Formats: sequence, structure tokens, C-alpha cells
Amino acid sequence: MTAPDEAAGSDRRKEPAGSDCRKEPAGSDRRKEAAMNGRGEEAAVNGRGESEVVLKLEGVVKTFPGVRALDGVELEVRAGEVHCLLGQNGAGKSTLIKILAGVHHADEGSISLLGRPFAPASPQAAMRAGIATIYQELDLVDELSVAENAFLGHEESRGGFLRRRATAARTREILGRLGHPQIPPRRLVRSLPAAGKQIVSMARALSHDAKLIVMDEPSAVLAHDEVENLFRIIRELTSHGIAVIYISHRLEEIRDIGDRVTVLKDGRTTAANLPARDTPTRELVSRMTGRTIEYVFPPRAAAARGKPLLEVEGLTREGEFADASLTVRAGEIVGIAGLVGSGRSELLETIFGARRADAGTVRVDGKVIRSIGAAVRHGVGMAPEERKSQALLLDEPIYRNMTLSSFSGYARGGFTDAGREREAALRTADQLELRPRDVSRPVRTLSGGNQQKVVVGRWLLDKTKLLLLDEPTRGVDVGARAELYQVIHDLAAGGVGVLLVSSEVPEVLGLADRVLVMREGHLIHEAPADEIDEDTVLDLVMAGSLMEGEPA
Amino acid sequence: MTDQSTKPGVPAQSPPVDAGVAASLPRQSWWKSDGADPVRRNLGLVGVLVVLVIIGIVTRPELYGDAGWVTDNVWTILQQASAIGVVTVGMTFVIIGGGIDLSVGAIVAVAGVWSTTLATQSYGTAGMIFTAIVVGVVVGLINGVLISYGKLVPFIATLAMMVAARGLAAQISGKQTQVSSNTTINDIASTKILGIPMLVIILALVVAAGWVLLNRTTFGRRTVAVGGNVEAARLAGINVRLHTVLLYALSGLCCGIAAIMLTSQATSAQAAMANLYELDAIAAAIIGGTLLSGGRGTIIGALFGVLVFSTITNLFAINNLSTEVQNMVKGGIIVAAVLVQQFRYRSLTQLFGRKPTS
Amino acid sequence: MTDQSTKPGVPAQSPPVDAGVAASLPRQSWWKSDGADPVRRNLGLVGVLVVLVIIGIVTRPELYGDAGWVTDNVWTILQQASAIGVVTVGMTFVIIGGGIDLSVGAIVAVAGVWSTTLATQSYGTAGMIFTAIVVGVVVGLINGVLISYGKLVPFIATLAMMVAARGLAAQISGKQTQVSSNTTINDIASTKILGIPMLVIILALVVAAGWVLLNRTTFGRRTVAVGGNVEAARLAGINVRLHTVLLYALSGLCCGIAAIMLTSQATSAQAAMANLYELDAIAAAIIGGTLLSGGRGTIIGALFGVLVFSTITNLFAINNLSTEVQNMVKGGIIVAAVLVQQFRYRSLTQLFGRKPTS
Amino acid sequence: TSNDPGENTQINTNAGGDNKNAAPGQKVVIGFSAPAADHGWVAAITNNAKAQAGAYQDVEFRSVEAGADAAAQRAALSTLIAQKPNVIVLLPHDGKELNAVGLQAMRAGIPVVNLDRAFPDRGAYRLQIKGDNFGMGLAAGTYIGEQLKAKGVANPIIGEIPGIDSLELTQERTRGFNEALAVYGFKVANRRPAEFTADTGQRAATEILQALPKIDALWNHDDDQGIGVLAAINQTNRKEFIMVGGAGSKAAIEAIAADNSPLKATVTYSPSMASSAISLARLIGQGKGMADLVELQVPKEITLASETITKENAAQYSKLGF
Ligand SMILES: Nc1ncnc2c1ncn2[C@@H]1O[C@H](COP(=O)(O)OP(=O)(O)OP(=O)(O)O)[C@@H](O)[C@H]1O
Ligand SMILES: Nc1ncnc2c1ncn2[C@@H]1O[C@H](COP(=O)(O)OP(=O)(O)OP(=O)(O)O)[C@@H](O)[C@H]1O
Ligand SMILES: O[C@@H]1[C@@H](O)[C@H](O)OC[C@H]1O
Ligand SMILES: [Mg+2]
Ligand SMILES: [Mg+2]
Repeated sequence: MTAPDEAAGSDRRKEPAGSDCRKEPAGSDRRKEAAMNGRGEEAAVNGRGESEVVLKLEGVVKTFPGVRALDGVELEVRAGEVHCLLGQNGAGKSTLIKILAGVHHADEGSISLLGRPFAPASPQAAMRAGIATIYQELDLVDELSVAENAFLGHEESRGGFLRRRATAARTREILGRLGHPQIPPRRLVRSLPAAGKQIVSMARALSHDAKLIVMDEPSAVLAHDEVENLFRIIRELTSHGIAVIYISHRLEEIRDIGDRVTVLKDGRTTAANLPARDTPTRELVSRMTGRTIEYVFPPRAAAARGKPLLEVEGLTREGEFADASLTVRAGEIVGIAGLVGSGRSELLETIFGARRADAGTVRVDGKVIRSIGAAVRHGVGMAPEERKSQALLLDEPIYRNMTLSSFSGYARGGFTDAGREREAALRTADQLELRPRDVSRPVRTLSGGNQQKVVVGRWLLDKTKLLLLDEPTRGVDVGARAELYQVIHDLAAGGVGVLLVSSEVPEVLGLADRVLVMREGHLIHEAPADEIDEDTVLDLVMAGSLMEGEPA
Repeated sequence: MTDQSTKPGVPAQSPPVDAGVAASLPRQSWWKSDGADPVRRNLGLVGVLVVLVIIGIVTRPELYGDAGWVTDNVWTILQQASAIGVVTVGMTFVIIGGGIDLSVGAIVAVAGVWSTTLATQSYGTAGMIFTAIVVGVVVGLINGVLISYGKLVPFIATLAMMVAARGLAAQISGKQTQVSSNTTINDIASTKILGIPMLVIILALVVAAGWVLLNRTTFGRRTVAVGGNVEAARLAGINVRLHTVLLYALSGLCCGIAAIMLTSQATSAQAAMANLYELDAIAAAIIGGTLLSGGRGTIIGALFGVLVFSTITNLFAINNLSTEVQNMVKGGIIVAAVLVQQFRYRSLTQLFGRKPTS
Repeated sequence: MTDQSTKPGVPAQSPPVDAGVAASLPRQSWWKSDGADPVRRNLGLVGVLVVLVIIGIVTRPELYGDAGWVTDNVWTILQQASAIGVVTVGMTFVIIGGGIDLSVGAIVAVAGVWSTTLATQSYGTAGMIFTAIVVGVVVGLINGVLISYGKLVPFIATLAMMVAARGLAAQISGKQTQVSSNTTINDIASTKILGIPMLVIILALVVAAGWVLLNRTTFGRRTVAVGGNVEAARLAGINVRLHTVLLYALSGLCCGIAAIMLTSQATSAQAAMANLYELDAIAAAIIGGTLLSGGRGTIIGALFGVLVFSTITNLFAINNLSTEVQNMVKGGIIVAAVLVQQFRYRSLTQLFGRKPTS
Repeated sequence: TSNDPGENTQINTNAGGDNKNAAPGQKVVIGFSAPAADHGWVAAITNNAKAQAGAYQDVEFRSVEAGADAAAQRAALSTLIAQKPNVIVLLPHDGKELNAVGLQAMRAGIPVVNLDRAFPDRGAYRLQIKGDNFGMGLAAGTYIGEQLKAKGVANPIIGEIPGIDSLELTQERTRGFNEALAVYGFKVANRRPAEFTADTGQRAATEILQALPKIDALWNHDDDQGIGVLAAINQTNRKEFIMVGGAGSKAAIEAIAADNSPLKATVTYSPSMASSAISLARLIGQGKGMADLVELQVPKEITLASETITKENAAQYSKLGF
């Protein structure tokens, strides 16, 4: 996380951070191959850090009805570098890359690609010009196979007929490069977990011979080990002279993988080309947010342990998780760590009543809960993992999304009270630093991180006694994260029990009183948060799969 | 925002710098706001209506010169719109809630035929109205249960119901037109209250009730939620299945009411009545701005949609267009009406939306 | 898979750290695999067909005892399914691509009527076939352009087209049934090749071509993408608008072919022909497993859907059920057919799908 | 029109006894098919056929439902032909569309009696019994012409409410109507088709009454939809015109007799043709001729006359109303 002592977080994984940030290509034969593939090896390294400018933006402006999303952006990306884009939620990062990808068109300003003016009319044009993009929101077609998704729009075909074997082979090759040779190219994407989908997105980006690959928060849905894998791939790409624009809210990632950083704030470049490793966190944060954040995880007064609020016993869903037992007390924050796919979301959803358990019981305040209705009636709330598909009404205004689980509470005799709903929503919006603050806006127009705040905000409004949070900070910026953590703490201090799932181990450790570790559907470890450290958690999480190889 | 900074436990902040955000939010006039979107669309439909009336005036000035005739004509158009209008209100709810109801015409027919069998007529006015409404609601409930609990796609479930209910109506009626000899029912169509035809009053009441239900009640909010994102609605604690059942029952209720209205107008009911109402109702709802995929729609828009259709028919009638020309022109008008809505929307956005950037 | 790692150009890998993804990828048997999903669903439909035939055998043993009659009956069922089957193939593409085409019946009528006007007939067989196909494709193109470039909702655009095209057909035909005096066309319906009726062969060819197009060409895969996730398709560089236009043109093409088939069967064409084909085609596609919201569907399933309908009709005919009973039963069978598919699917998933976790 | 389909059928029981043809003869299996009845007239056709067949001991009546459209009827008929009845009586959805089936049956040696909607091909039927659609329009037009001439109306405003407009029979009726009116120098001012149902009749009538603030005469092609037409007239309180109906339903005949509405006459197109068709099909099956004719066989074509029912002769027709 963005702890002020960023060194502690990033050192462990960081490679020797020489002034030369180009990594040595893995082998010379490969270098030839890359050249043959037209990857422009010579373009990559023509001197120490003085590689060719691939992309240059000057004074780029983009307006949406009512919003000036970009307001004079400057950006310069060089061949073979990882250029990080930083900025708060809504700063305009995704808008910027969508302009590069030909999805949006800039209203003003100039863009040049490899020295030539560049204004892609369509995604196709951008791709042809050598820009591949991994979007923030997954852009896959569920009913197509992995291979078909990877090559969608530029299929391997002869006379309109698919060359299925060739497609599969090329996909397999790319998946191999991505470290995932085990994903069957003909598997439907629908059946892949989120991380698997992210890999397919990356496979698609690699299926183009791109000079510039743009990645919009690729790590948001990835677990720890997957992020490492992602970085390995990025290093491989840059070693071939490919430029990467990397967006993430996790500052330690930026230190790990980034070469230079450009910071956006409110659609303007507030700092350009900062060295990724050496710029103090404090500076990055203040450039982004216009303020400094002293600490991220608020200090926790030893939690006054209340009575058991949630009691889960022997909960099982075949194929997903088995025999899960846990307790959350009033005023306690319990975190669950684990790999993506280890069954945490499923467990949370089953506790909430959204999935039917095959065995076991869930009690809240001693009463058995079997359905969502019962859960909500007993004061349980859940912020699900996938905001778009599971939580939001994109066309409805923010305030109605915020009150989705509580509007009956504001209603009188079945008649809703928009005024009170709006007020309440506005209060939460302020609490979470929602941008823009206008709660009548449709959620669709919010940036990803702000949408996430709406999802979490929903349960802050309600008279929630027990809050189930599934990846609550996914895509949320540093500043807002701090706010969100504070809110969670305040809730706990007020006697609310919190059960939190997060793929970011530091978040679990920093926020929770007690930590549960889940692996392959089993809760394998439990410890107070101050008696366990990140390495131990990671070892526990990974051990199974590393040692056993084949999943059960 | 500022009040937050003094709260205990909140990290010390340098003064919140959100001037930029404020700057990036040019003040929106209400007109351009998203809330005004349905109003803008409906204005488009009003524009279409105005154009249709103007065409009427131009083509038949002698008729439009007569004030009495014009008033009469307005009532005629509204009366012709009344039964289908009521059905469309129910349909709009179903569509907003993420479904579709192909059986509305058939439900009107069963309800109408059942309430006009000799046996039912013997129970008098109340018996007939009660029967029509109960039949409508029950058939709607069956639809809802098939969809909610049987997990059938709405299209298929209600298509099956459409076929079956028409069959049932034919069975009940012995394929004969059932003449209503109940004068109270028959008189509904000719009664005026304060100069306003009773059928129009019924339509107005149903539309008003529908509007309130959709926009001011928790039921309406649930409908939008269920249609907009079922999973989100479910995870927010809404009983999606029950709500779906209620939506189809509501549509059935509207069909029951419409059955009485139509029976009164035709002083009879028969198995083939309300033929293709499903298409008309869906089309009216969609022209009125309801999203076929659910989650968005307006009752007033749906009403305008119905009015556009019945005004077109009226225009054809006063100009004595032949059926085939009528149909060709109608296709064109439908397309034009929708294009006009879009045009207004976009042009307004362009006119007022983009201030020259500095 | 391992052979890949030695290929030049692939970097040496750190041991694949994909426990997360791998763990959540339970091994699938083919039966449970995604690829088998349509097959599973279709087996449900085959089951329904078998049950229908069994009912036929039980109710009319004397007919089913006669092998010659049975063969004949199979051909009859398939012939009855042929024209609507061809239309359904086009409809399936449109629906998978995220649209809907309510104008198919009307297109068949315009194409049929146009190709049988005296003027067209004077050009002979080729002229008639050419006309039907060109008319179908052109009307389809207009649909596509209205939807793609006019940004009309498919439901409304094709509804408008349905109304307009029926009007046009009435206009062209002067509301008279146009008798075909072209014996080549008329003979299509009675010709058999190697004992197989020509109409059935045409249906088989169209279905085969549709299957290949959907499953083996870029066009087909892009159709799935456009219907499943337009935004993703657009981002992948697919020309969504053009593709949409082509989909409706394809549907129009199928209608043109069906027009010839129907004309041949009826040795005539008229404005009201292919009445309500849109509903039948949509229903068949959906029963066959096509998602009404787009992005998923199979051609074979759609064919089975059509066959279920024409087998039901055949069953009614040989048992001479009265129309009203027919309709009531048909509604029930549709519901049952869909439930059967779901049942099979779910129960199989339960039987084989979930291995107990250790 | 009433609740009970069995009631008021028009059949010939040959009770007179002096008809040699009435005597039971060789057994005849008659296959029958008519479009699904969603409307009184068609329902009456099927009921009449059934009742007439029931009146003969030597007739076995096998009716096949025709389904929703020509294609469905075609399918139903193939199964009927396969069962080899002695004669087929057929009211097709559309004569031209089902012509081929007629040919097929005739080729298979089954004589076809074509009812109402004519096959164009003379080889497709053994006997054709039609109502006179053109004559119906002619009769309606003539009645209206005479009435208006008698009243001395110079430029009368005349409305017309046909049935389903895309049907050829509707076109023929309209042609007959226009031709008759032309004789008087009159023409139709407005024409709004309905769909043979009461609710669409009401709709069309409301529109026409709105479009024509004053009317002198109105012809409604079909008495079933006429229920709705009369309702609309009632609702708008208009009685300045005379109205003529079509087909001759019981309700219409009663209203004419009562003379308390604008409905002054109706021109017949009687579903009794179905009863006659069965009787003649039986004779064809038995190889007999019509007793009153010299010919040994039943003739090839019969077109029924369309009669005009008015207050004066209503009593006579009341038992023929369906
Ligand atoms: N289609 C749109 N219509 C209206 N406003 C939009 C649209 N897309 C983005 N915006 C607005 O533009 C601004 C920039 O959004 P953008 O998605 O680029 O932010 P971001 O930097 O990617 O944020 P995050 O880190 O949360 O993903 C936001 O205020 C957002 O609300
Ligand atoms: N909808 C269907 N119903 C019945 N059988 C089908 C259907 N679709 C395909 N089949 C048959 O099942 C087999 C597998 O179909 P599928 O489309 O999955 O083939 P495939 O594309 O070769 O599969 P893969 O992409 O996994 O190689 C095909 O041989 C085909 O004949
Ligand atoms: O010819 C019939 C006509 O008289 C009746 O009114 O409607 C149905 C037609 O088949
Ligand atoms: Mg973003
Ligand atoms: Mg998860």
C-alpha cells in the first residue's frame, strides 16, 4: 500500500534499481526474433535512457457534457520505458488513454506518435498505428473463446474463414509468454475467473505488434502473485523496445515497475517525467491530491470486543469452499486474505445469502440467515466485488444508487422521499470525497474509482450492523482510500462488525483486527493482525499451490 | 467537504484543493441535466403530435375550422387511445422491469370474453368488472410465476400465454361474439363527465396512478432497479422474484381494465379482440423512451407514444387514405418520430452543451 | 503446450505463477464443457421431439404403423418447416448480433408479391428468383441502415418496416393474390431429389451455410462479439455499424429465399403471406437457445426450435384437435419444452458437475 | 350470434320426403376443412357443415382444423388426403394459395367441393359453391342508391367499412359497391377497413364518423363487426344516415326488423352455403344428381345470390340469420 515508508513495501520485490532502467533482454536469439517481428529493437535502446520519443501529447483537452475531463494534458513516452500515469479518481487517466486508443477524440491539443501527428479516428486506426490497449473495464466477449477474444477484430483467417488451428497455436504461444500456458485457447471466456479474463485482455494486447501498450489499472483485479507475473511480462515487453503506459493507484507498484511518472490532477498535468523510483511518496501524493496524507491506516484503539455478531459454522458450497467457520464480533474488523479464486467472494456471498449453502449455518445476532432478504433485515450489508455487473444501476443517478438498499427506509407508506435520499447521499459523498459531488448525475459518467465509492457508500447509509466488503478499494485512489479506511474504522468504533476481503495483503493487515487466510476453499489460518506479517500471509496463501502443483 | 477535516481520526489535510473539480463542472441548466432527458424526449413527441395536427389542419382546413369538431376530434383520439393506453401503462412497467409481455392482447380477450359470457353477465355490472379484473390479474400472475420461478425467458413465457389465452378465449366464447347486454357497461363508452368522456377519465386515472407508482413509490424504484441490473437489485436486498411476479400481475390488471373498456366500446367481446395489442403497446412504450432492455422508461412518454399512434390513425381517417398507403406512411412516420426525438436531443446538446473551450 | 516454450522468440519463463487462475479452472469433461452447452440444450429439444412423436404413435397407432406414411410424414413436417426455417436462420443471426427483426414476415410478402407480379414473371424463373432475393436484401439493408446509421432501436425500426412493407406488398399486389404461372418455381415444392423434397434440401443448405458462417468465419465470430458486448467489439476495431447492416441484409436474404419457397408451395403470393412469421422465427430461435439479448445462440438449436413447432402442428393435425384446444395445448408445450431444456441442463450439472471439494 | 354454437344452424333436413335423394344410400366419408373460426360467420360455416352432415345417416363427417394460415391448412389437408375420404369440402384460407392442394386431391381421385373462396384452376375442384361477393356489394350499393335517390339527396356522403382489406373478397365487394353507386352518380367519401371483429368495427366506425361530420349512408361489409359499428353510432349519437350491413346475422336481422337504428338493410352472404356443400358432396360421393335438375350429376359451379334483407322481408329471413 501507500504507506509512507514505501521502502518497506517495495524493497522486497524490487530489482536492483540502477539508473539504467532498461532490462537486459533474456537472450540474443530472442532479440533477433523480436527484430524480425518488427518490434524495432534499434528504436528501443539508442543510448542510456535516451530512447526515441514514441508518443507526445501537448495541451490535450477533452470535454464531456458538463465535465472538462482533460484540460491541457502533457505527456511524453519513450520507447522501452514504463511510463506511469498517476492521478486521483476522475483525474482523467482513462479518458486520456481512450483518446490514444481512438475511442474518444480530443477537442484540442496535439498528439504525435513517432514524430508524426496522430489523431486516431477509430480503435482500428489506433491499433494499426501500433497502440494496443488494456482497458480498465474488461472488454471481452463472454461467449467467445479465449483465442477468439485475443484475435477479435484481426482474426487469423483465409477468405473470411477462420484458421482455427493457427489461431489456437498463436494464442497458446502468447499465453505461454504470459506465463499461463494452461489456459485452453478454446475455453469460453465466460467461464474464466476475473484474473483469467485479465490475462486474456493482455493476450489481446500482445496479439498486435504494438509499439505502445497502454494498461489501465491492469493490476486492480489481480492477486499478488499475478501482479508479479504481470511485471515479468511488462519487463519482457520493454526489453524489446515497446513502450508501456501503466496506470495504477498502488504506488508501490509504480516504484517496482515504473521508469517515469506523469501526474494528472483534474485533467491537467501537474508533474511530468518524475523518476518513478526516487520521487518521494509525499510528493507524488501531493501532486495528485493537492494535499499530503500523513498516514493511511488510522491508528486503531484496541477494539472493544462486543458480542459475537456473525457466526458462521461449517459453511460449504461444493466446488467453491468447504467447512468455513468464523466469527465476527460487534466492532471488530476481520480480514480474509487469499488468492484470486480461493473462494473468498463466494464465501462472502454465501454468508450474505446470495448463494445457497450446501451445508452449514450462518447466524447473525443468533438468528439463522438463509436469504438476502433476511440478511438485509438483520442489518447485514454487502459491497460486492464487481461493481458494474453486481452493484450499479449505471443510468440511474448517484443518489439512487447510494440508496438502493435503503430507499424503503426513507419512504413513508411506500412513497419515496427523494429529498431525504439526496441529503443522505450527499453526506456520504462528502465522506468519501466523491467527484463530482453532484449526486443527481448518472453513475455511468463517474470514473471507475468513484463508482466504487458509490458501491461502498450504499451500505454506509443504512443502519448496517454487519458489513461484508469484497475488494472495497479496487480502483480507489490514495486519498479516497484513506477516507474509506477511516470510514470503516469509524463504523467499527460505532459497533459495526466488518468482514473484509481484499487481494491486497497490506490492506488486510493494516485494517483488520483479525486475519483469516483462505486457500483453495479452506480457511487455513487465523491470527490477530498484529501477530502476523505480510510474508507469512503470502507464504500461507501460496504454499498450497506451489507445493501441490495440481489444484485439488 | 470541509467539515470532515475536523473529525477525529481523519488524516490532517492540506486545504482541500477542489477548485479544479468545480471548474471542470460548468453549471448545468436544468434543461441540459440528465433529469430533463425524459422531458426532452417527450417534447420531441409533442413536436411530432403538433406536426401531425398541422398536417391535419392543412389537409382538411374545413374540418379544423369548426371548433366543435376539433374538440370532438380530440376526445375521439383520446378515446381511441384509451384501452390501448391502459394496456401500455402495464407494459411499460413490465419493460422497465426488464421483461416483456406478449400476452396482453390475449389477456384482454380472455378477460373480455369471460366477463361477457351469459353466466357472468347474470351477476351484473360488478360481477362483470370483477371477473375481467380477476381474470387479468390471474393470467398475469401465471406469467409472472412462470418467469420468476419457472425461470422462463419472458418472451417465450408470454408468447406461450398469448397462444394459450387466445385458445382459451375461443373456447369460452364458443368462437362467437359475446354481446354485452349490460347497459351500465355499455354506457361507459358514451358517458361524459363534465364534458370529458369517461374512457378518457379512466385512462387519465390509470396514467396518473402509473406515474405515481413508478416515480414516487418504492415499488417503482424496485422496478427500475430490477430492470436496470437484476444482480445489483438482488444484492441490495430486493426480492426480485416476487417483484417480477407483481409486475406481470400489474400488466394483467391493466389488461382486465382495458377489457372492460373495449367491451363497453364494442358492446361485445370476442376471442379475436385486442388483436396485436402487444405490438402496439410495446411500440408505444419504446417510442415513448422506454428502453427495451429495461431499467429506464417513462409513463408519460408511453402515453405520448400511444397518442402518436392514434393521432396518425385519425389523420389517415380524415384524409381517407387507403390501407396500403396508410401503412406505408405509418412506417415512415414511426421512423421520423423517433428520429425527431434524437435530433432534438442532439441538436440541443450541441446548441447549449458545448461552450467554446478557452 | 510444453513445446511452445522452446520456440524462438518466447522468453524464458519464470515458473508459471498461475496458481490462482489455474485453481479456478476445474478440469472439464467434454460433456460439461462450454462447447457442449448448446449440445446439451439441443438434446433437450431432441427429447421434446421424441416425446411429441411418441404421443403421435400412441394417439394414432394405425398411421404410425405404416412405414410409408411415417416417411411421408417426416417429409411433410420438414417441408412445413422449410420456409420458416430459412427465415429463422437469418433471424438467429440478427438476434445473436444483438438485434431483432420484426419485419421478416413482411419482407417475405413484399419479395413474394414483387417476384410474382406479371411484369416480373415475364422475366422467367431467374428473373423471379433474382427479384425476390434482391427485394429481400434491399429491404434488409434499409433496416440495417436505419438501425446502424439512423440509430433507431431495432424493435422500432423493423416494426416500422413491417407495417410499411405490408403496405407496399398490398400496393404492389393490388390486394390480389398473385398466381405464379411459372412451372419451374411451382414445381420446387413437389420435386424430390433422391427421395428428398427439394424444399428440405434448400433448408438443409441454408442451415449448413448458416452454421459455417456463424462458427467458422470471422463474420460469425464478430456477430457474437457485436451482440455480446458491443463496446468490446468496437474497441476491438470491428466496424459495428457495417456489421449490423450486413446482419439485417442477411436476414433479408433469407426472407427472399423463403419467399420463393412459399410462393412455390402456394403457387402464388399475396400481401398477407408469411403472417406472423416474425413471432414464430423469434420463438424458434429462442427456444433453440439463442439469447434474446444477443451474444449467444446456435443455428442447430434454431432449427430444432422450428422443428418442434412444426411437429406440434403436425401432431395436432393428425389428431384433428380443434384450433382452440390446439392453441391451449401449444402454449403448454412451449412452456414444457423450455422447462425440459432447463431441467436437463441443471440436473446434469448437478449429477456430473460438482465434484466434492476435498 | 350466440353463446351456443349448436344453436341456430341452417340445415336442410329434407323432411318433405318427396326427395328421392334423401333416402339413405351408399356411405360417404366427407372430409372438411375451414379456417379457424375467430368470427361468427366462419364459425357458422363449420357448425352448419357439421349439423348438415349429422342429418344424414350415410355420411361420415371428418373435419380437419385448418390452423392459422394457408400453410397450416395445406399441412392439415395433406393428412386428410392421406386418409382417402370420398369427398373433400374445403373452404380455403385463400383460394389461390390452396389451389395446388385442390389439384393434388383431385389427382388422387378425391372430388373436391370448393366453398366460398374460389380456386382459380378449374381442375382443382369438382364443384364450386360461392357466395357472390361482387353481387353483395352491388346489392348494397343499389339499395343505398335507391334510398338516397328517393330522398332526393344530390351529393350524398357515403361511408364504407369493409372487412380485412387485404382479402380479395373484400376487394370484390368494394368493386360491386362502387359500380352500383356509380349508376346513381354517387361515390364513397371515406373507407375505413375493420377486421371482421366488433372492436375493430367500433374503431373504424368511430373514425369514419369523426372524419365525416355528416353522412347519408354507410355500408358495413360484415354484420359481426357491425355490432361494433352500431355501438360506435350509438356512442356518437349519430342517426342522420342509413346503414346497410353484410352477411345477414341474426342480430342484424333483428335490428332491421325493430327499425330503431340506422341499420335499415343487410345484404346476405349466407353461411348456409356450407350446409348445401355437404348435401351436394354427399350426392357427388353417391354419384347422384340434383333431383330438380335434368342432369344426372351435380353441376360444376353454383353461385348463391346475395339477397337484400329489409324491414319488409326480415321476418322471412329471421330463421336464416346466423
Ligand atoms: N462518457 C462520459 N460522460 C461524461 N463524463 C465522463 C465520461 N467519461 C468520463 N467522464 C468524466 O471525466 C472525468 C475523468 O474520468 P476518467 O474515467 O478519465 O478518470 P480516471 O482518471 O480514469 O479515474 P479512475 O482512477 O477512477 O479510473 C470524470 O469526472 C468522469 O466523471
Ligand atoms: N447447436 C448444436 N447442436 C447440436 N450439435 C451441434 C451444435 N453445434 C455444433 N454441434 C456439433 O457438435 C460438434 C461440436 O460443435 P462446436 O461448434 O463446439 O465445434 P467446434 O467449433 O469444432 O468446437 P471447438 O471450437 O471446441 O473445436 C460439431 O461437430 C457439430 O456438428
Ligand atoms: O366471406 C366471408 C365473409 O362473408 C365474412 O363476413 O367474413 C369472412 C369471409 O370469409
Ligand atoms: Mg479510469
Ligand atoms: Mg473475489
